[in-house]
Amino acid sequence: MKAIVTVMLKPGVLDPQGRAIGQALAHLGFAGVGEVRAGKVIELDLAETDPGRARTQAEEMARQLLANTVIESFRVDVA
Amino acid sequence: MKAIVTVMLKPGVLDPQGRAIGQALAHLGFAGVGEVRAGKVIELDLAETDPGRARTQAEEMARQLLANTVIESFRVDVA
Amino acid sequence: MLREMRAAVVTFPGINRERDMAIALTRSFGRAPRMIWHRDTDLSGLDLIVIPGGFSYGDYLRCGAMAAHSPVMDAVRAHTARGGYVLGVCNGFQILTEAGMLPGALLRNAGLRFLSSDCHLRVERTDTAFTSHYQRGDIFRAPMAHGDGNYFADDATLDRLEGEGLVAFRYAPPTGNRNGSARDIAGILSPNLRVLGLMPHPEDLVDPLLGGEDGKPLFDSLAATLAA
Amino acid sequence: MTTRPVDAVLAREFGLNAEEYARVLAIMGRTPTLTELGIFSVMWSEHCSYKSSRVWLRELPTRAPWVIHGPGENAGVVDIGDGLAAVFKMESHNHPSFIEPYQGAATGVGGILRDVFTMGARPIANLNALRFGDPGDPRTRRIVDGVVRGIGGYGNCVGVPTVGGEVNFHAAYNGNPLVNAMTVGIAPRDRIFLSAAAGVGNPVVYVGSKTGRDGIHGATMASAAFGEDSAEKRPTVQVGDPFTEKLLIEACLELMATDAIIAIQDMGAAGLTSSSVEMAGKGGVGITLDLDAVPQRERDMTAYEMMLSESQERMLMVLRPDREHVARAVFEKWELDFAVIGRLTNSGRIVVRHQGRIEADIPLAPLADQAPLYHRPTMPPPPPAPCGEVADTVGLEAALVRLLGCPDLCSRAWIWDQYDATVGGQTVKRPGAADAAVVRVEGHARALALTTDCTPRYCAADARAGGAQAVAEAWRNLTAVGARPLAVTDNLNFGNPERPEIMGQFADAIAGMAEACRALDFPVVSGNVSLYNETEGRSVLPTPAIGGLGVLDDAARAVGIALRPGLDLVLLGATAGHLGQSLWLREVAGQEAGPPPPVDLVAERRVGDFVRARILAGTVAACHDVSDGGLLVAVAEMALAGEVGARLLPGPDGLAPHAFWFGEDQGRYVLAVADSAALLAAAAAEGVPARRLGSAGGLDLTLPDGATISLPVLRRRHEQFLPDWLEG
Ligand SMILES: Nc1ncnc2c1ncn2[C@@H]1O[C@H](COP(=O)(O)OP(=O)(O)O)[C@@H](O)[C@H]1O
Ligand SMILES: [Mg+2]
Repeated sequence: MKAIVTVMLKPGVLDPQGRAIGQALAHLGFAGVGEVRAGKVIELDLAETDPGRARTQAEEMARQLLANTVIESFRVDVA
Repeated sequence: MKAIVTVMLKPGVLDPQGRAIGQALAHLGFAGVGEVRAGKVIELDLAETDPGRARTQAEEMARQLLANTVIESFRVDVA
Repeated sequence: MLREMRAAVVTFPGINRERDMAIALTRSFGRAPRMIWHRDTDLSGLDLIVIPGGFSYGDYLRCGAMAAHSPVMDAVRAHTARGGYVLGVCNGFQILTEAGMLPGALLRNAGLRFLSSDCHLRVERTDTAFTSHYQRGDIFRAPMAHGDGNYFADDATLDRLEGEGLVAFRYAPPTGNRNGSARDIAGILSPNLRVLGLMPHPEDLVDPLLGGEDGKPLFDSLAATLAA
Repeated sequence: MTTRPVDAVLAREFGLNAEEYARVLAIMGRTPTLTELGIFSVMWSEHCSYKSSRVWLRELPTRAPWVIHGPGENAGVVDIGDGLAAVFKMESHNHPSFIEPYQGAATGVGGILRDVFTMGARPIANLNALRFGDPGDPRTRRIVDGVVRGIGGYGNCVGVPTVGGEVNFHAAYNGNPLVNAMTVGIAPRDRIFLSAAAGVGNPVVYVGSKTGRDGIHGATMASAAFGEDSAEKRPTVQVGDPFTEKLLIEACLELMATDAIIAIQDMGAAGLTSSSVEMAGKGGVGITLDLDAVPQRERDMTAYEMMLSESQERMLMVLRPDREHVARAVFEKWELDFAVIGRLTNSGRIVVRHQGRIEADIPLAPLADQAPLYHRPTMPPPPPAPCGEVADTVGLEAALVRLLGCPDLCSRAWIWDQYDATVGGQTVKRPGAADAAVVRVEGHARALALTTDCTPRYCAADARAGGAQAVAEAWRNLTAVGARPLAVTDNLNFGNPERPEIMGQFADAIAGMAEACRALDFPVVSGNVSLYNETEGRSVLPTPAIGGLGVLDDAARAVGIALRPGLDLVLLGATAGHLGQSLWLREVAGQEAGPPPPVDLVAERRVGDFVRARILAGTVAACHDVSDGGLLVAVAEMALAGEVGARLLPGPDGLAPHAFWFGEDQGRYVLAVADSAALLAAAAAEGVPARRLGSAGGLDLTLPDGATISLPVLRRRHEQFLPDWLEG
């Protein structure tokens, strides 16, 4: 199965990268861009074939390594 | 609308970060992890309310700024 | 005679300031530290463990994240539980926060660029093993070289750190706070004052020929404490 | 995979002309396979064969008693005393840095590091010589940003300090920036590792990263032989992995401390092909490769793709068979790939096997000996017309302020602040502190002085004078810190060699370099040639970048440029007031005209030797050579570095003030000394022109015409351009 872990900074943690991207988009002339947040995505090929167990596995990986829960939250999608 | 741009290295382009994550997961004792690819995700709050136009906008932003199309490909999701 | 002090420098793949650290420790301690590869987990008989700077595991994913899970870190935890001293500099600081041995996290520099230049640090307390050879309020110079040195913790944690006097160093004028760290924090201590993490590199300023000895008191402090 | 017949048309697409392809057919005695054609095409490319430049490179002096290995090895090696050798080289990554600035520059740094540690040296310093387009060109900003991030991203991570370099801007580099990276390493002088393979039957071992389809010969991209998705499958841009490089450095150095390695070579351009062909060729042996054993990152790679892949962070070694297990253990410890992929033979051929088939079988001797060599026509460029008298309409103060803020002279702090200059704990003089970077050798008193120099606008006006000037300036920058200049590496960046006027520039620049190297006992020990630097038929300025290396027996003797209060300023060397091709002429008078300043190599040496002796005698507090921008700019740079002002005396009668203060006459230094009378007397005794310029103190720069500029104002002007332009 494929598990996709998306890791974003928690609300309240300053995201200078998101802000810089927002500014750069404005410089390029894109109007109507509000908040921009930048995060990471990690795609995992898992041997596990059961979606539920694959999700549990990926969540465990995110908690232990892929996200730092002091500053980040994560979401797992299984496909 | 919210547009989510996911940027990944193109297939065939070396992804040292993904490789290092894969090795770290193996060291942590996670079995059955095949290829790991690491990418970026950028969440945009757009003033645009039409999903089609929002997607077109976000795709244009990705092409111009968010992705480096020499080595990266991108995907846009609108919500 | 002085008791034999035993210091060790722990290295992970990608660490690159271990030699700088060994030189600084040797200068103040009068003997070279033991160099420990991250797969060795026997830290017995050591007084001080230093985790130096660099790019452990290439800084991939998050700085220090992968090293924090290395088996040697359990041994480092056991060492602190025994009351041993730990110093983490730059990547070492990042590893200590990722391992949960110090609170908070180091985010990307606010300007999103790697910063390599001298910075100035104010000494917030001098009654610790790491700072006794400074005067309180002293401002000293240290090179910094990092892309992710922007100290972050939630307000409650920051209040607690300040309330308990666990801020060791703050960025100070003339260079000031260039990476965006919360409350100008450059280095913090554990509650028992035996673990110090800081971003700048005092170990790279212990020789007049290389621009000064501003970093030397930190190592002299440790040498004096551990010899006592 | 669709296949096309191997014929003259395909060979043409691979970059081999009809005559070269005929030679391939003659050597092979049959039609080559696709893989064989690929091997010929990369080995006979300009990059690997130096077919246009070789006849000229022979003119450069390469020997001196202290030279251990000159050109021909992975890097140059010189004796620096204490039983140690310095190993150094410079290399370009121009084209990749235009396509993808970050990765192009990063992999450039990675490549030059490998050239140095493959010889057994621990890298101790990196430098970078950069030329960018006009800041007004919309592409330039992105390129500068990416290149600087890429150099820092790679160098900082591997833990090698980036201690110096140079930067120029000119419209001629629009669409073709030059990114030249230099690495310097230290090795025990009797433990230098070479690439000549030896010992029939010995294992050929691959270490490092896995092989992917990265950067396969650009020429093949034009071929339609690979189906629709070829662009997807074969990225021309390689991604660097500095983390793996760091592991590779440590693993190689660890193994080099044993007796396991017989020969070693990095896989640079043309990867497995050039490394295996060169190792076997140099050793006069044959080699068989079994590609099934090559660590592969991607599925279904063909022999052609593996032989031509330019995946980064890989090395090829020949080991003592009884030490294979030692080597394997080292690389396993560092979690790097290790694979025996072949053996040495006595066949004199390279034989490549893949999936039970022989994909290539080529005799090595003719592949090397019959490589094309061209005496391309040269057309001597016309000598530059004199620029005549140019009147000063703005005065000294306005000109100084304008010059110090212009792109070619403004502070490079925005750049070097992104480079870790202190890692290693041996950096005595960082960027901006001295004319050359000074890096001590760990555990020794001795230090190396390092610099890169070239003034392309001089070379464009007169390549011969410009070539000599670049060498002289490097020698001068080393001298100005008190170092004894030892040797040079170069990176010759030029346009299309098939154009006679470009070949003329190339030949002239080499002639000038050779003359200066000879006169200054400053041989060339390594280098790189980068041709075809042009876009839309417009060539870059001829840019023979020089990397200079010198030694100080005692690092404590090194001086920087920072002025201190109370000292006298003295100018050494002769001033004629040469304004041709000066920055004053360009930035203030709006002209790029005239001949470049001539270099008098005899005077150069006399003045330089005198300056070095004074520095080593401990009588000089600060020293700065006079280069771009002239005398007043040099004095202002010293004042800014020391945060101390100065009061300047009028120049000589009979010379216009702007010519005296902004002329770019060569072979000059400004010294800050406590006792100027003693210095003037010593100079007079040795026939060195000397003149007291004024004295240091206060926080203002007071010009001879009475104008006063405060240092903070000057500093703002000096430091604002790059951040304003790049962060704005
Ligand atoms: N790309 C760069 N990277 C690091 N340092 C640089 C770079 N460009 C210039 N510098 C540093 O800036 C200082 C001034 O450079 P430059 O004006 O070329 O000196 P000079 O004219 O004396 O040779 C030197 O210390 C040089 O090493
Ligand atoms: Mg120069």
